Amino acid sequence: MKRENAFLIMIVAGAVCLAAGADWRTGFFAPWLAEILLIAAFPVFVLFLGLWWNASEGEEDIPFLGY
Amino acid sequence: MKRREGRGTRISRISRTISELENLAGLYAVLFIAVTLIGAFTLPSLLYQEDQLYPKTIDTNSSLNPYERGGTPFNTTEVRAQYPENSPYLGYVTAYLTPVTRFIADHTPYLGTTIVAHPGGIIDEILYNTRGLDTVAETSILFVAFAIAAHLFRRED
Amino acid sequence: MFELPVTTIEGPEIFVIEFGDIVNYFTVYTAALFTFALLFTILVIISRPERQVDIAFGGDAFYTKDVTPAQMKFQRFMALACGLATLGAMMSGDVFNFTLFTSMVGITNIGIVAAYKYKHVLNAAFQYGIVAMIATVPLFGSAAIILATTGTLSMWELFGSTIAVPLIAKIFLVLGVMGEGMAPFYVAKAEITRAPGAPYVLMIHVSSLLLFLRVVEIVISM
Amino acid sequence: MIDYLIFGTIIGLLFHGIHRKVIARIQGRPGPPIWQEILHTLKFSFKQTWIPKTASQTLFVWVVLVAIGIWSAALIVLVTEGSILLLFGIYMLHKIVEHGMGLSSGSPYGKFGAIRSVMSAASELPLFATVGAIYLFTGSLLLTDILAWQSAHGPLLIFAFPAAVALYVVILSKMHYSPFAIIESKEIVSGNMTEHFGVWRAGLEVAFALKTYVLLFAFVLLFLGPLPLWLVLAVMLLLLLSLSFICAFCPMLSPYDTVTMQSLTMGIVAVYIVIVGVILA
Repeated sequence: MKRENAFLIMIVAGAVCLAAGADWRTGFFAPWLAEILLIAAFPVFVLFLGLWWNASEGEEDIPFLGY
Repeated sequence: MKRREGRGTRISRISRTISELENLAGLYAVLFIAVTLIGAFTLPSLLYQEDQLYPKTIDTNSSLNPYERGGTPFNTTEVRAQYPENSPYLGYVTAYLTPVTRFIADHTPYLGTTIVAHPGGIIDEILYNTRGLDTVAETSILFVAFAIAAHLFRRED
Repeated sequence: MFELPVTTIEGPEIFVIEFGDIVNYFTVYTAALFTFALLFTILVIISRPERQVDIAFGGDAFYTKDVTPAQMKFQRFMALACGLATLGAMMSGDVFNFTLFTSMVGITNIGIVAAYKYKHVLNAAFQYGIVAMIATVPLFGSAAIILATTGTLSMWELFGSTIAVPLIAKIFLVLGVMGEGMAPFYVAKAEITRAPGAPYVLMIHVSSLLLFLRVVEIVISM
Repeated sequence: MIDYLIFGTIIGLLFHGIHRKVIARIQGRPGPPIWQEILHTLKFSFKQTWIPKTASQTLFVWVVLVAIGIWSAALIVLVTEGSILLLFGIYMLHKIVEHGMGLSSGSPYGKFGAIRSVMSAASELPLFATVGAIYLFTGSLLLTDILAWQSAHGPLLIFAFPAAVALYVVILSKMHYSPFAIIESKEIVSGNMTEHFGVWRAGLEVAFALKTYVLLFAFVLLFLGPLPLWLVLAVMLLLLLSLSFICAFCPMLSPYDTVTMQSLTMGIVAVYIVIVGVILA
């Protein structure tokens, strides 16, 4: 996985998490929507945060898919 | 605690019994028999509900005996349903049609006219009308069982 | 129009799908279970089996078990059928329909591993098959007792306080699901899951646990 | 809401660290500092990561996401005071995650862990005894109603003590190093987690931290009733310490012995429920 891609996904997932959290507090949308969004986005955020951290910046790509 | 070689504590003896594959069916059967015995004692408290949702009168003289549901062929029959509003075709042989089938039935004269068009349909006709999803589930069970048997029979080795 | 009589167990229904007399429903609880089953059914479609590594103990030797494409196709088909049956059981609003889906789960669970040639897996599947067959008696027996004593099969009526479902029918239902989903002592299931083909074999576990969760809801509500 | 999740993760990881520390002290070792598990998680997330060649790749990654997802959902259920049936459903779904985690890699150690996880599925049975007992008393499974009932009548711990014991056994069987933790016992390396390293392991650590937090939190809410947050955390810590003591003193049971023990617990609570049900009814 490219560092930029991991970063991008992490930012998007994080933004969704924050938005869902804010929405749940303010009650702008339905709370269940916020909950579902949070449950879906939080795991993605955690994993891609790690993938972004450990992705190397040099020429080589980390062998994300094994082969 | 004094233990003899190879026997272990009570708990490990129970563990050993339940870890044997061959004991499994027996254990389940014991459980089943125990529950059935309890059930047999409560039997007098079980009362037959006269007001049945799917009533059935058995006419032993009919040539269609177990499958006889009354009424005249190709006409409406008195059928009860839990939710009649969900079965707009109630009383015809096909009392319930899925939305897709209803669309087909409304637009062609060839389909959706009888539920005896496939094996599951016959089962459903035997049981009762109005239960479309059961038909699907029953047919699927038969189909899956058949697929397993066919696969096992046809595999090469 | 349809409203669950008891909302203190799993909350009110979210939406209802009407199939004639069989009125399926989703509450937060069953919707969560449904989503989970759906997730793993999709997983069955998109993922490929792993290659199990077996170590010959006492040396450096190891070998991997490959799942042949033909076998994989059949397994995937069975796992998919199992997933669909689980989905059906999760949303069912009718006792008889639920028992039907349950017995279908039992059959497909055996189908998933039936094509293997490993003796211990087949042996476990055989024992499981026997239990699953015995279990159809209490399973459908419970539906029959419920229909005979209450006159209806719809959970919408049965969950109400006016209808008393006999205890024996409830126990039979649980016992039947235990047999089909292999809940009691798990030996056979544990042995079955030694088979390669992780995403498919996992479906055995997914289906039986979800069935168990659903039957708990039904039994408490009735 | 996201703040609850992050708070839960950090507290859960801290609890894991305290757990290790207490066990080490009881066994006469200095033990790691209590924030070790937080460092651990960070360390794992910085490590190079890939997927083993023999693994079922999609499943291998997906279980990690599902693990975090279900425990986030569980925490949300607790916070929004939803149905505890859902909470315990999630606990059972965790079993599937454990199983999938072990099977997906193709490693023999992972497979052993996964099979043990299927075997020990009896650990869920006491849970339903707990649910049944609570329902008998409160007549509702919504957390809101249970908390209201406890405010009116006093803590359920007194009324339904055997159910509390059953839930305690359930939590115990999910702790690291517990006598019931056969799926990750050291003779099979790390059991089902063996092949999940790097970021995957960091994700799993987050999920497990949430799990510990949710289970302890649920115990306090269900059996002690509504308390202020600092008191909840204090009680959770006490509970954790008692669990650590058991984990430090008890050896690992053999796989089928755990099944027997948990089934027996279930049996005792079931008898209790029948007795209470008959007396109350």
